[in-house]
Amino acid sequence: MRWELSDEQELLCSTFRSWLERAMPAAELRALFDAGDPTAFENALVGEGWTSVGFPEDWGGQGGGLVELALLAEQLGRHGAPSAAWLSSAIAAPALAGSRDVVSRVLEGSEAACLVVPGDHVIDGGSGGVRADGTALSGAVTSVVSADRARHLVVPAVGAKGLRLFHVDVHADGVQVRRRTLLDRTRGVADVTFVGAAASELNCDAGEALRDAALRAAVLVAADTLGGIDRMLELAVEYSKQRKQFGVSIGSFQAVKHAASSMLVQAEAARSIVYYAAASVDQGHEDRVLHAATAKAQVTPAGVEAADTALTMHGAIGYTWEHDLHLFYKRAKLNEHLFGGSAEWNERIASALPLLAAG
Amino acid sequence: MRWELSDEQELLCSTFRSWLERAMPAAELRALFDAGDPTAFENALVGEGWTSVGFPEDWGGQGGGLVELALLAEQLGRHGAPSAAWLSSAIAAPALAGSRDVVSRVLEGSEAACLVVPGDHVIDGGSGGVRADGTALSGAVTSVVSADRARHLVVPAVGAKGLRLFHVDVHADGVQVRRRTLLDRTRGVADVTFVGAAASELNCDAGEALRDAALRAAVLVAADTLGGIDRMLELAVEYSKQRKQFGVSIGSFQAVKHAASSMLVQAEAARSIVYYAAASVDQGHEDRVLHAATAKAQVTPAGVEAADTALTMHGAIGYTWEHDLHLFYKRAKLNEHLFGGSAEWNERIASALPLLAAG
Amino acid sequence: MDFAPTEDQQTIRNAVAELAGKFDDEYWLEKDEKHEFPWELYDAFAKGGWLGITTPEAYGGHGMGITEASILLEEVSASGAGMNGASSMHMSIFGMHPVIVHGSEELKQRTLPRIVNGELHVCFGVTEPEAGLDTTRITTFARRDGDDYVVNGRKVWISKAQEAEKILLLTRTTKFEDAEKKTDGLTLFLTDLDRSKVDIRPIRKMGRNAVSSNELFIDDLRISAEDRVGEEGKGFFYLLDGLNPERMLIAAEALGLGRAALRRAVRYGNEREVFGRPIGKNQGLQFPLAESLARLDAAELMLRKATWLYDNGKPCGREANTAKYLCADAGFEAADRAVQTHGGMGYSEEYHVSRYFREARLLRIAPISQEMVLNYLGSHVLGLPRSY
Amino acid sequence: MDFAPTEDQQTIRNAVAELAGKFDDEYWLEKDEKHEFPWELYDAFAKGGWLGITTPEAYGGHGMGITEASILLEEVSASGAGMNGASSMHMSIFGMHPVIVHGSEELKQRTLPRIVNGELHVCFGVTEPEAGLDTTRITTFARRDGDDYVVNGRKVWISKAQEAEKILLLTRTTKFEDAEKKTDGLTLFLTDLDRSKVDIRPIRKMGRNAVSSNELFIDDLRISAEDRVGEEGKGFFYLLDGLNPERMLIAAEALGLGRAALRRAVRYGNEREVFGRPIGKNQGLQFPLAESLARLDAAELMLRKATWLYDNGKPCGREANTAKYLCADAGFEAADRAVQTHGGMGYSEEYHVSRYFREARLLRIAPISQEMVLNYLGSHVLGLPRSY
Repeated sequence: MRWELSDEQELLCSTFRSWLERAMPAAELRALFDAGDPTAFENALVGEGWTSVGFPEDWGGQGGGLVELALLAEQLGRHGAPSAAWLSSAIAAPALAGSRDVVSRVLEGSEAACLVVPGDHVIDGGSGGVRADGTALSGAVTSVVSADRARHLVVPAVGAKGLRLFHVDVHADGVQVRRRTLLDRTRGVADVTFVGAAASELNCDAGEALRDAALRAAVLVAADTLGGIDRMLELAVEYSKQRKQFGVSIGSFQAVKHAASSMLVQAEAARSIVYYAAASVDQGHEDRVLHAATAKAQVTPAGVEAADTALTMHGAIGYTWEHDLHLFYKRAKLNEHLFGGSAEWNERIASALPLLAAG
Repeated sequence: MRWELSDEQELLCSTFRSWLERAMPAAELRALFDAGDPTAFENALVGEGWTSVGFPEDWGGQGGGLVELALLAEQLGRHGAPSAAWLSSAIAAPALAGSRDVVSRVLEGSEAACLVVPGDHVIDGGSGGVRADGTALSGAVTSVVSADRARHLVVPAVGAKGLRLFHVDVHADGVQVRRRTLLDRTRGVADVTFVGAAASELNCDAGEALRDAALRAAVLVAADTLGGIDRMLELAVEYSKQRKQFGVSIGSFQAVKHAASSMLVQAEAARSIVYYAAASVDQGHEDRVLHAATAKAQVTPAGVEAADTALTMHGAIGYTWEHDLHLFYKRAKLNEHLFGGSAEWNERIASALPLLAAG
Repeated sequence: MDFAPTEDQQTIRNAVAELAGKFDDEYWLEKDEKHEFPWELYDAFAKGGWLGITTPEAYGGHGMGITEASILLEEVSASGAGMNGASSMHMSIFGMHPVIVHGSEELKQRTLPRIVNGELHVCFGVTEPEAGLDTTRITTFARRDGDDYVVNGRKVWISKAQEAEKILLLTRTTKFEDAEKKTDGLTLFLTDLDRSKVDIRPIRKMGRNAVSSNELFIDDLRISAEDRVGEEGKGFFYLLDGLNPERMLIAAEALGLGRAALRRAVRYGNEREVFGRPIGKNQGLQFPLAESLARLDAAELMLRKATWLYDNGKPCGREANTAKYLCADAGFEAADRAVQTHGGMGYSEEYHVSRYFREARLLRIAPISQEMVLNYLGSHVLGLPRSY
Repeated sequence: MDFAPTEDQQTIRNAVAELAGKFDDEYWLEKDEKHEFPWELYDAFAKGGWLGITTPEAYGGHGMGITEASILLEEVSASGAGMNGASSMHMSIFGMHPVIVHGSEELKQRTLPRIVNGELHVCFGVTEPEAGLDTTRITTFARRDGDDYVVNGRKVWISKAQEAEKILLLTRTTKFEDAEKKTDGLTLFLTDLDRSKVDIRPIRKMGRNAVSSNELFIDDLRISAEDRVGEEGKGFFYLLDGLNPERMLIAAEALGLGRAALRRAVRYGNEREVFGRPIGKNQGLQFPLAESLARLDAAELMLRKATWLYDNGKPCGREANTAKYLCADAGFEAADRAVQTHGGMGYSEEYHVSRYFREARLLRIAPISQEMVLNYLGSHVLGLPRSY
């Protein structure tokens, strides 16, 4: 047993964190939020090589695995960075591992990948509704995370041989991507339509790849929320030390203190679940579904609660557009449902109980 | 005892409700939300005489009291209408009752009134920080609800005679109003600065008027939330009946059903508290502070919970900009803190317990 | 709208509070610990004529409504008597409603005045282990035998069966599978609880131990047709009208219990000093109690609305169920916080809040669980499809 | 990071589960109801050598860490023994830590082997009614008298004092007001609990009734200096290091209790059929249990992290307190939901979940309330100003 990050992992965190603070100061982040164009940030991320952390070297990565990706996700969440393209690539890349050329362009170049599944449910090939006629795909999938930022689409589609995964270049004929605006403007979703789009079949077990993607998504979204909780706690504590009422800082009021401490409890709990689930999924632990589900179902609602608490501690100032808190608040709200809400994940946890299937 | 609305009150509700649906269909509401200019709606409200409901006839009103105002607030909340100006006038008008000319212009004309106090705290004259030098006012107040929509400012200010209320024309020299953007774009706040602005002292007991305004604000915001809960419940139930999974409507899943029923419990509870508190404040019941505080502290957090539940029932569709739910969600969030969050109101409730003052 | 209580209601509240207040917390601690029925309280309320509050005047009662009955039980509970006190008389207060509406004049003359004067204890014999909440699924069977019926079956959670002389017994006279409609074929009796034919076994339970809960094993119990309430086969419908009042009265008891717990918590907060400072000055202690007060007050409003609707002959299923939900929740939460306020002493029986806590837990289960309330509202009010 | 348990830890878990599993729910129902100490379980664990799990090998123990101790107590609790089982041996498992670290060799030789073999029962005599959580405020005073001390004072919430031969007793040898620093002047003894000088009165309480909680009235208790642990005046510091382990062990017990409750709830959900369909198929029942499982698992991770930090000599106050908070919360919630899953039967003692529920309530109060954990975290981790 060893319940600590390695020195290397600690270094990765702190380096990435200070890079984010330099590369994207708060003012720029806010401007980006209003304008909605994350290109510059995405390019910087690629330029510094961050997109290849957490992947094997023979894919063109820098080594590490899901724990390292979770550490990055945590920092991105902590910073409120526009990380949808990074997230999509991190989820989709393993399915492209058989196509070395593509996967290395995803990890090293500025061509993001994206798994074409609805962003509001647990990843699952059945929900897409894309048909494969040979290697021509038709059908539509709504609310695909970051489809508007991706070059390489990984598409689950059902053809004569059953469910398979296909690779589609987003520039191919018959591919249409329509962006939708979300409350959380740091990440985007888009609807994707295929009309006889040319695809190449990926050489992997579709079911297994999708099950793995579902767990990766759960862990990384939970990690993003963990970073958010941490940041909101920091903002709230700072505010409560500064802000005075009746001549004393409001942080000395017991109700305020208990609120902040409850956020800390959530942050600590989230941290131990997220890393554990990341390691479990990475190592193929037999209970990895339970661990990833626990992370998603426990941490992301805790993020919303923490956001509510932080808002309450701030009072109305937290609601104003110029204060950063609302960025984290909306991000936490979206994370709650991204790649499956608690109800869906709790269903999976229920199946770990020896209870009969729900009806 | 009689625990029902009168026929007249029922009629008021249904008439106003259908008028709102005609005057401001959903599409217009959404457009207004994006553009942020409520002028047309405010004019229509005045034009139809709705702004004078709930006030004595000799002020230029149509009769009725706080219960009628609460019924209107409920419908405005239910509709998600841009009602900040209406709300401010409804809170500020009693302080202007001594100036018949002004109050009748507020109720009958399109000149809204506004009490210049911070919108994120329980109304209380001490918090403003405006000084009166004779009848010239100086000082600043932040986050004043609808100050940017008002003509008549009612300003608590401390001068040689102590705390007094003053009337200031917003067009007077030395008055500056700067709007702030909120997450909830159906209502706005603004910072107000006075630099030697000309004012006239109002002939009323400032302390009493402010205490009364605090309770009116609590009741009306709670009523607004009640309407919102009702509407969100309606949207969620409708969606759960339409939306199918595994071939059956999701409303037949017990977890979904329990979620919807919990919202109903909240709506029902909110309804009985809001009307009761409105009647209590209107009639000057000895426990009116407790009743209004209970309404605010219980109903507005319930609104946030209901909004969370509604979002969960909708899944990601609820997060998209084109779906109405987010309007109600943000409105519920703002209401939670508008004119004092639960903590502040719970402090007032605690003083109804024979407990020692908190330290 | 007019929310003011009538003068009568205010008088009832004060008088009940005064009478119940004569039985202090130590009395209830002892009764609960020793599993002893609170005869002294019961007798005092009988003597005061309170047991007949809803019974028609023709049978010695006061003929008042559910509003007044709910105020009575709320105040009994709020006195600190809690569920031990309320349950001791609950059945006398409104349980005879089916008999009043549907029983023969002879049966009523024979029983109601004795209930009002406190002499006759009746228990409510409806629930069965295998029927769950669907009363139509009971299997206790009454076979006709000349002018009599012979009953066999099993009942569970029968409060006060130890002390009761009679039982209001629901049976099937047509088996479920033979009945045209599942709600047909049930027959209600008000009859002697003959110990030679009915084995009564107390259930060991977490709280409310002054009033027993029992399992009944009925073996060839002979009942004269004179003891039948109304017509054969209509028993289910006779009970229907009582469901909403039952939920409202339980809501009132939960509310009272919550108020009792809150009062204790406030008292402890003021009296208990740590380093010369009453702990009640702590925000972390005050705010939860303030919130509990608000929740109890809010729940009470729903209850008052529900009883008003019922007494005015208006539909009240939505409100009665919502009131049960809100009062049970707020009552439990108040009791839970009262325990927490007391710190370690909250766990000891000597500060009484642990007793309230154990009793309050019951109200989230009985007579209908919170989840079943949600199911009811989902199906009957929101129109969502039926689910299980 | 490496989260895998060692082989030893896995072996301990399995062996403890097997041994504790020999004492079934009926055993605990009876012990709790009769307020009887669980001698059979205690003896079985003594015989198996488990009581010495953290005691150094020199004194007959195994010299293992808090991680192993927490696994032991978690599994005892999870077997269904709950707090009745865990409390019966809790003190033997880690309570002697101050003696092990600071006691004289003679004292250790005289006591530790007898604790390991189960012969010697010790109770922990620290808490006092007027001191609250500030241990420095105790007033039980040990006056020096030649080679002896003479002690007078009052202790409260002393578990197992009925059964204990000795007491680990914290006293003041310098009065609070005379001490230079408030943490000075406290002295610790491990001494006989002489019944002729100490009046031991059980506290009536809501649950965990197989192990008594007591008030002690100490009247001129004479203690030889040989029974002093370490130096005079340093007792407070000797206890300090035990605070975090204490919280972790209680967290482990809460966790086990939650798992026991969840297991019962799942079993009932599968076995109980309503209309031919197990109630466990209902979403309304399943989802809350699934969520409880997730919360228990999440809380366990925090506990594992905390014990790992402690065993590796790293600071763990933040994690130990957080683990206590999360495990107590998750354990109580699981017990509450288990009761709710059982419907009416959850209130009866025969399905055992009501016993778990009563026990789980204790863990939100003891050894430190949830609110005090929040205060600790607010002050010590977030650096917020001190408040009361």
